[in-house]
Amino acid sequence: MAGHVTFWEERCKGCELCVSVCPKHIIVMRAATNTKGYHPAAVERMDECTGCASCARMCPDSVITVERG
Amino acid sequence: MAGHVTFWEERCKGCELCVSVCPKHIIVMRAATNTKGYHPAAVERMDECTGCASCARMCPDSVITVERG
Amino acid sequence: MTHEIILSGFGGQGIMAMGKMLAEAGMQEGLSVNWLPSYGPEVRGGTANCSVLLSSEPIISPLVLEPTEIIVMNKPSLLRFEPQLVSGGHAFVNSSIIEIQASRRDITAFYVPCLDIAQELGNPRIANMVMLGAYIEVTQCLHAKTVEQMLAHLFTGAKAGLVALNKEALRRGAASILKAAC
Amino acid sequence: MTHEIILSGFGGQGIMAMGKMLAEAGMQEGLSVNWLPSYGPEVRGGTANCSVLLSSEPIISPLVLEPTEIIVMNKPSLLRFEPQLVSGGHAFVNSSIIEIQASRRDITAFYVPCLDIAQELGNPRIANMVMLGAYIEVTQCLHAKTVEQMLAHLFTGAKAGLVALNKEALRRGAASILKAAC
Amino acid sequence: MAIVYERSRGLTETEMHFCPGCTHGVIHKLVAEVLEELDIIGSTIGVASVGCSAFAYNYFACDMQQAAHGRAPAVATGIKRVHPHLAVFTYQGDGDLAAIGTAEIVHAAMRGEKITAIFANNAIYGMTGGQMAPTTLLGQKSTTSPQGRQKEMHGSPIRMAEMLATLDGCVYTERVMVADPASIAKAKRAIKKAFTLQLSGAGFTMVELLSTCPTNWGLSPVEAVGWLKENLVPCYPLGVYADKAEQKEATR
Amino acid sequence: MAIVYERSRGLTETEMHFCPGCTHGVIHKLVAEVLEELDIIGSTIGVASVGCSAFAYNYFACDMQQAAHGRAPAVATGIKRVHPHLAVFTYQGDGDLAAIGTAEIVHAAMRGEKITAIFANNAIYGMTGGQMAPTTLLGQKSTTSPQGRQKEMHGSPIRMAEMLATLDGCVYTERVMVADPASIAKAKRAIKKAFTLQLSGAGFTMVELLSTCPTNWGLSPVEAVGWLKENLVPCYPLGVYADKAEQKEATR
Amino acid sequence: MAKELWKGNEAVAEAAIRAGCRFFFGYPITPQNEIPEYFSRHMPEHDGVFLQAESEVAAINMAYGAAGCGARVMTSSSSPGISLKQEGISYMAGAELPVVIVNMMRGGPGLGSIAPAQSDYFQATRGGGNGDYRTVVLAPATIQEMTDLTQEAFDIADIYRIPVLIVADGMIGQMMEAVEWKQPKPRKLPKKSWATDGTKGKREHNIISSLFIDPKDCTLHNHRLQQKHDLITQHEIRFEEYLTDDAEILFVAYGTTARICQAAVLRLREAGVKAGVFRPISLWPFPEKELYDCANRAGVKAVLCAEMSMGQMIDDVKIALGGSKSVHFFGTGGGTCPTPAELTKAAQDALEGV
Amino acid sequence: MAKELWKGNEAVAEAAIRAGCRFFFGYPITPQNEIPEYFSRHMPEHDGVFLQAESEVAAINMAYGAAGCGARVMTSSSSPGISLKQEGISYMAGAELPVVIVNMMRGGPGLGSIAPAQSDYFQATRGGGNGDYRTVVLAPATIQEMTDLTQEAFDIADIYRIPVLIVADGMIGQMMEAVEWKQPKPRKLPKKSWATDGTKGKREHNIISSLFIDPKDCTLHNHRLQQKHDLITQHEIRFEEYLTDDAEILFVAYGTTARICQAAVLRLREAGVKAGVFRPISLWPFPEKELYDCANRAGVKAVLCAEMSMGQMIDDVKIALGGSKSVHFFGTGGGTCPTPAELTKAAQDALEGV
Ligand SMILES: Cc1ncc(C[n+]2csc(CCOP(=O)(O)OP(=O)(O)O)c2C)c(N)n1
Ligand SMILES: Cc1ncc(C[n+]2csc(CCOP(=O)(O)OP(=O)(O)O)c2C)c(N)n1
Ligand code: SF4
Ligand code: SF4
Ligand code: SF4
Ligand code: SF4
Ligand code: SF4
Ligand code: SF4
Ligand SMILES: [Mg+2]
Ligand SMILES: [Mg+2]
Repeated sequence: MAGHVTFWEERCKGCELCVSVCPKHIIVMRAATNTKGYHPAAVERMDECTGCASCARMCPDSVITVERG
Repeated sequence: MAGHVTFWEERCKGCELCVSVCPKHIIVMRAATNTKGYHPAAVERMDECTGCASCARMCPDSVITVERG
Repeated sequence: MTHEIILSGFGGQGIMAMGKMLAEAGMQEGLSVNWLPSYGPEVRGGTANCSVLLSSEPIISPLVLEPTEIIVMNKPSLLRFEPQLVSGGHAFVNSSIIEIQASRRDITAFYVPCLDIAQELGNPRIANMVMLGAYIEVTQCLHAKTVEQMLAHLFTGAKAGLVALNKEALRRGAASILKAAC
Repeated sequence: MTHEIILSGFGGQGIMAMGKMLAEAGMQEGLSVNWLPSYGPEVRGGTANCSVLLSSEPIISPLVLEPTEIIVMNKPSLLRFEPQLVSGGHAFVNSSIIEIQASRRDITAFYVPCLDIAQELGNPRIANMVMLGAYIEVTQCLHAKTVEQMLAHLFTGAKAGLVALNKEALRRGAASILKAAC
Repeated sequence: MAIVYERSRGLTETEMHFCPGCTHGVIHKLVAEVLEELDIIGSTIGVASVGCSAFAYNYFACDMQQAAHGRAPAVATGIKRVHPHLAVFTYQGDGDLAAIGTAEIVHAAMRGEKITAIFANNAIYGMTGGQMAPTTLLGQKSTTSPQGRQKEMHGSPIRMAEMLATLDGCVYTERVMVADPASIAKAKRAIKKAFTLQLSGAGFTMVELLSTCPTNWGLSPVEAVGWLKENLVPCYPLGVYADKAEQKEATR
Repeated sequence: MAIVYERSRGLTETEMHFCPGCTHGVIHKLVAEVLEELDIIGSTIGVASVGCSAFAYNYFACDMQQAAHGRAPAVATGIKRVHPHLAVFTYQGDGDLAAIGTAEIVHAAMRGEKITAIFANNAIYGMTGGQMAPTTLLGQKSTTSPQGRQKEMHGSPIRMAEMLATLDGCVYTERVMVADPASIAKAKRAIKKAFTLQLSGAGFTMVELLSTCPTNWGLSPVEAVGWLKENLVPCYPLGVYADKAEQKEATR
Repeated sequence: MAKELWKGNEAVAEAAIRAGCRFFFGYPITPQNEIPEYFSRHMPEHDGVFLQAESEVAAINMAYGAAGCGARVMTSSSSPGISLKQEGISYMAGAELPVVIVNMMRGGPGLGSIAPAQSDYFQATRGGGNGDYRTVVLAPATIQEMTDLTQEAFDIADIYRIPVLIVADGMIGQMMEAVEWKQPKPRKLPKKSWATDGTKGKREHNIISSLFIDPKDCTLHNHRLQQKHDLITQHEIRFEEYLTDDAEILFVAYGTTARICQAAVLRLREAGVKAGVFRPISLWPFPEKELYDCANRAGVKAVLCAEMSMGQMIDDVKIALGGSKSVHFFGTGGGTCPTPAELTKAAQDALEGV
Repeated sequence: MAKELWKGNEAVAEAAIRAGCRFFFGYPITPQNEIPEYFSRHMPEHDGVFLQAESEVAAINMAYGAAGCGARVMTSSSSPGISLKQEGISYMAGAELPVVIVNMMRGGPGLGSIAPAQSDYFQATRGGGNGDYRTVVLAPATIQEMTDLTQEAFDIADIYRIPVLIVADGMIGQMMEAVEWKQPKPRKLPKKSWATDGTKGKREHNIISSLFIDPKDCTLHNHRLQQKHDLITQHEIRFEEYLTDDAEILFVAYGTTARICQAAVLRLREAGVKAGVFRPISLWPFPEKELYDCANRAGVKAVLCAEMSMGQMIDDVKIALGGSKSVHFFGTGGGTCPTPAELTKAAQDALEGV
């Protein structure tokens, strides 16, 4: 059961909290900035995602949606 | 060692608290009123007074002076 | 017709209640009325006083500064309020506990031994009703009946027995005046 | 001589400090000065802006509504403040991160790649000093020396090493203008 | 004949206005006696609050300030910070200390403000004529709880000594009563200890004194002391709730 | 693919203004999720306070009121007395709840007011730029304690969960943190329990959530969660401080 | 309807209940304790809520919460307690919440005395809280008027979404007079669709707030409030004239003082001096034009403002008259009432001074 | 002395320290946080006390306690926080305690905005608390003036035993300008023999109180206070005129607004319109006579009161002018400042309206 994670990029504030809690260490900060000027988070190797939703639970800005199936 | 008790009668409010705590039951309320309209307390049988000062300690209005000797 | 009354005495003598009865009865007889207590920090046993206005005209100022009548239930009250009485005014003095007399010549004083009478009736707490009876008798500002009917409304149920006692107090107060007048 | 300057950018770009240096230096040169920050609830990373007035006359109103110069360190600042600039005014644009150009024809824009220069100097945090150097060079409203002397007072002890770096930033900023002018 | 007991020099000659038999008078004289015994009448500043004890400034022989309702601990803080070497106390009723003044007493305690709060708890608003206080007992009638205080509507009585004891800065709090000569003697010892600890710089101290309000309880003074013992004490158990200064010494 | 986690319907679409990584956002969404799960978004009234969470009224999808600084529990009381069958909660910071609002929270708790206080404790005044709060740790620097908080001058940190637990009307208080997915899950359970108890009419409930203020702590968001665990938790031990409703059921 | 004898404080409470007020939050303070006490006895009979708050600050904020739910709410206090409510009143005005607030004024400043006074006029009419806001201020002079105005106050509060203050003094609060219970004339009341009572999933969430963090929004809000204030000034002015038609000396006074002035007027007229009283009933909006017209009638030689204060309403009198008449003043502060004799003398002095 | 660049909020704190203030009690609120923050850093250097109170209510009462001990004390806040201090200020006025209180005004009502405003004028000049009391109210327009007035404020407070308010707005609090530190001209300060500092057994106990339970005493006290207020009105009026000599349009404005009016004056004069500004510096006592004289000079055709509020000082302007000139108004509420262009237009409109 692989997970799939989507980010509402425009809402991301680049806080890196999701990065710090992903057990798979697959979240990274993108080099480009969103219109607010933050580097948004993104998943690097989606296939490794377990859909554990740790990232989403941690995100203060409800940026992340996690699916599994 | 007998006690001697004096009352600042004009200051007495006739509350009877001294009466209620005298172990010798020798304090009574006088029939006459002071100028404030209260029946002041007085010791009936001073010779029985032990000078224990219970009455004085209880009096909210610091009406009572107790001597012993 | 305007009566400007000051009632005064110790706390616990039923001063406020007496004033309210006057005002209530006045209102029932269609008069304009006003009852005004003096109020202070709560201390039991202090003095209590209130004023009552009864008038066939609309009442304007609620202040009673120059009473037409004073009802004084203790000595400090007499000393305090006698000077304020209008010339020709009436003083009602609780002679049971006020040993002195009014000093002014231009007023009429009525000495009502209301505590004695109340005690005769077996209840010192109705001294105020005795005084009320005397007051009404002298001033005729109200019908005694109005007050008596009010009593019936006031004391009901378990307290209904008090009606007769209070009525009697009113009558005895009135009678004390008749006696005095003789 | 009156300069009415608006300085604007992201929080963290040293906007407020740049403004304060201008005001401080102006004061030291005997000008009337005023520094006014815009203030809002604390949120990190928002926009920051302030205005500075330098004048040989006493300063009257502290409001800068029609700046003679704007110093804009990010794109939203350019978009917001360019329209307010007086005709004939000067815009100082941080061209390192603002990819667009000023749109008005009746003003003069100076494009200073201050972040690039600062990074060349090894410290992106001194981009503001680079810009300040450029600003002074163009407007000649202050002596560059005054600012340099201030740096010596500002950075002492362990931080004394920063003096040279900041001076260099000022000079590079000024030089960038000379280059542009060529 | 030697004098065994006389009116304390800590009191002025002014006659107290309290109702007959009100134990505010007892508490006043205990504080006065402690000031006298510690010889600090001349180096103490008291703070009267709003309640029947509002006029305390007339009765204590030391310098006095009169504070707004509930704010005595803040006023005392201002005083203590100016005069760290003088003794500073507040005299507050339960409406004053436990209702409107909750924030001020909690924070004086939290700060470990070196003051002594003399807290006269009579489970009612005396001065204003007998309204419900946060300390009013469940079921107790008052002019604003005519059916008696109800848990569902009004909540249960607040226990200040216990609550403040949870704060580190509160080094001493004891609940006593002034209902008979023995308890009065004990109350005085508590007050003396509080002042002593304050003067030693230990921190915030409070003595909660269960007190009577014969007038608004509708009881004679003698009945009122009885009612206090039977009803107030079970809800407000007497005892020491914080004594951290001792602990400190013990661990040293 | 099934949705495992998505933005709660308890939140509006409005973007939150909090600083990057501020855990106010986490607490907001936990409350929103609980409202959603209990299906009470349409029957809840929230009260925003004054602090960084002042704009909470824009973020929660339920009806909202904005209260004066510290007075949210009083406002909530007014609301609850009008709508006893709706859920009512306050969202308050530590400056709001533990400083200026001390009296209001204590008395809401004493009355057993059937509301839930969501208490975001970040040991600082965030909104106003990092001044000392009553919850600031000993030694912690702030813009008004530049030398760090000192016991002698400022007193020791106040522990609200413990203090309120002494009140009979306070039926549930637990301290949690929002520092990692596990503690966040636990925090959510506490919030859910508080709302559930509130709705059952048990009394006053409060969840104290240790939260970060990266901006005023001068740390990155990730550092801030670390600092929280290492420094806040020892001073503010996590755990249940009052759970009287359970006791009640146990004795029944 | 038969007349009944009512005490001012109890009458105001009963009037509120009759006006549909079911929520009262208060805190004891003399001389208005009978208000909370009356509610504590009678709210339960109407399934209403009486709650004694921990302080005046809490009380006004409880009122905020309840009013925000659309309920009819009252709170009451006396001078120092009203001072503590200022922030809350400013918030309610800012959030446009209807509420009726009673101030039975006592002597000040500070703890002062508990005797009757009128020295919170400034606070009431200018708003002692922060910001540009007004509260409607009604000042009854008799118990009858108190009951009438209290009932009307709730309608005014609802119609304009504004706090309404009933200001009287300890004397009015404590006295008893005859009252005939009347219904205020029915007014069209707006629906409270703004109230927070649960969205029930059927509408956007409602928000009660006085926060407008963007100054432009806040400015706009202030202009809207100002428009409302102008509307109220157009529609809600109340005043009464007493023997003003031929007056040469015109008293301006409100509440208890106005009654004492009327007594002085009778004395003056007995002495051949034509006197009258202009009595503002709404202190805000102040009957500015009406007073101007009254004072500028042919006969008026002097205007005498009388207050149980050291001079507060006199500002409004001066503004209203705009220099058209000289304004004299008689005031007593701290809890004493002026006597008809004092006022009579002041009037004579004023006339002589002309 | 050399000039130094100071931020308004820090300047006010430093000026207080220079005036000998050693006790500050406050509570954070934007836009005045730099005041407590400055004290927290610098009071220890002077063996002074900075204490952050649990609330504004506690802060003003701590100030009461410290002032009662004879200390020089300051507290500061911004609009809603000042509302909460009203009871305390009334108490301090009643107990005649000297204190200096700073209000860096922000937009209201309620929580409002944090942007600069002048909408607490009523509260400051009329006393938002209960009872008849006044506080001296000083309104600086520059940072230099702020430092000068703050130092003077302590002397005024001590001389008259009265609270003194320094009112400015968020803009003045946040801005930096050059300051030259000056000593206020020395004034004879009375000994504080009334202060509570321990009787040391050498005198009767001192009492600090605002309670006068007998209304007669309270009335007497009010009359004494009134005499003091009259004395202050005689001696402490401050104002400034700017190009008024030949003005046909006269702005009346204080603080920041006065500066913007001055800018408008220059524009108007460029356009050939003779304009000037009358700037009250003491808002209470208000320069009533001085404004009257200024406005009634030959050339003045119209008076334009400008405020960052919906109209508060205008009451005093109207009272001062007593109908001698028509008074126009331009106001902005909630946190926006008027612009010179708006004021210029308002002045032209006013002139046309004449
Ligand atoms: C701000 C304010 N609110 C209310 C009051 C009225 N008030 C005077 S005394 C009092 C209560 C006193 O009760 P408590 O503190 O228990 O003292 P007690 O009289 O019982 O000794 C109140 C509410 C006031 N003076 N000031
Ligand atoms: C009466 C009043 N005093 C002070 C303020 C200023 N103020 C706004 S937020 C705040 C502190 C907020 O701190 P906290 O409650 O801990 O919330 P945080 O921002 O840390 O989440 C203060 C003092 C105010 N708005 N109103
Ligand atoms: S769902 Fe779990 S594994 Fe996938 S990105 Fe998020 S934290 Fe990492
Ligand atoms: S936690 Fe959320 S806001 Fe922070 S970086 Fe990750 S996605 Fe962005
Ligand atoms: S001293 Fe003791 S024995 Fe003597 S009267 Fe008093 S209580 Fe009684
Ligand atoms: S206790 Fe004191 S006041 Fe009471 S009766 Fe005895 S002597 Fe009198
Ligand atoms: S009212 Fe009660 S507390 Fe107050 S003096 Fe009387 S008995 Fe004592
Ligand atoms: S200031 Fe602190 S508490 Fe406020 S939003 Fe920013 S990080 Fe969060
Ligand atoms: Mg009590
Ligand atoms: Mg916080």
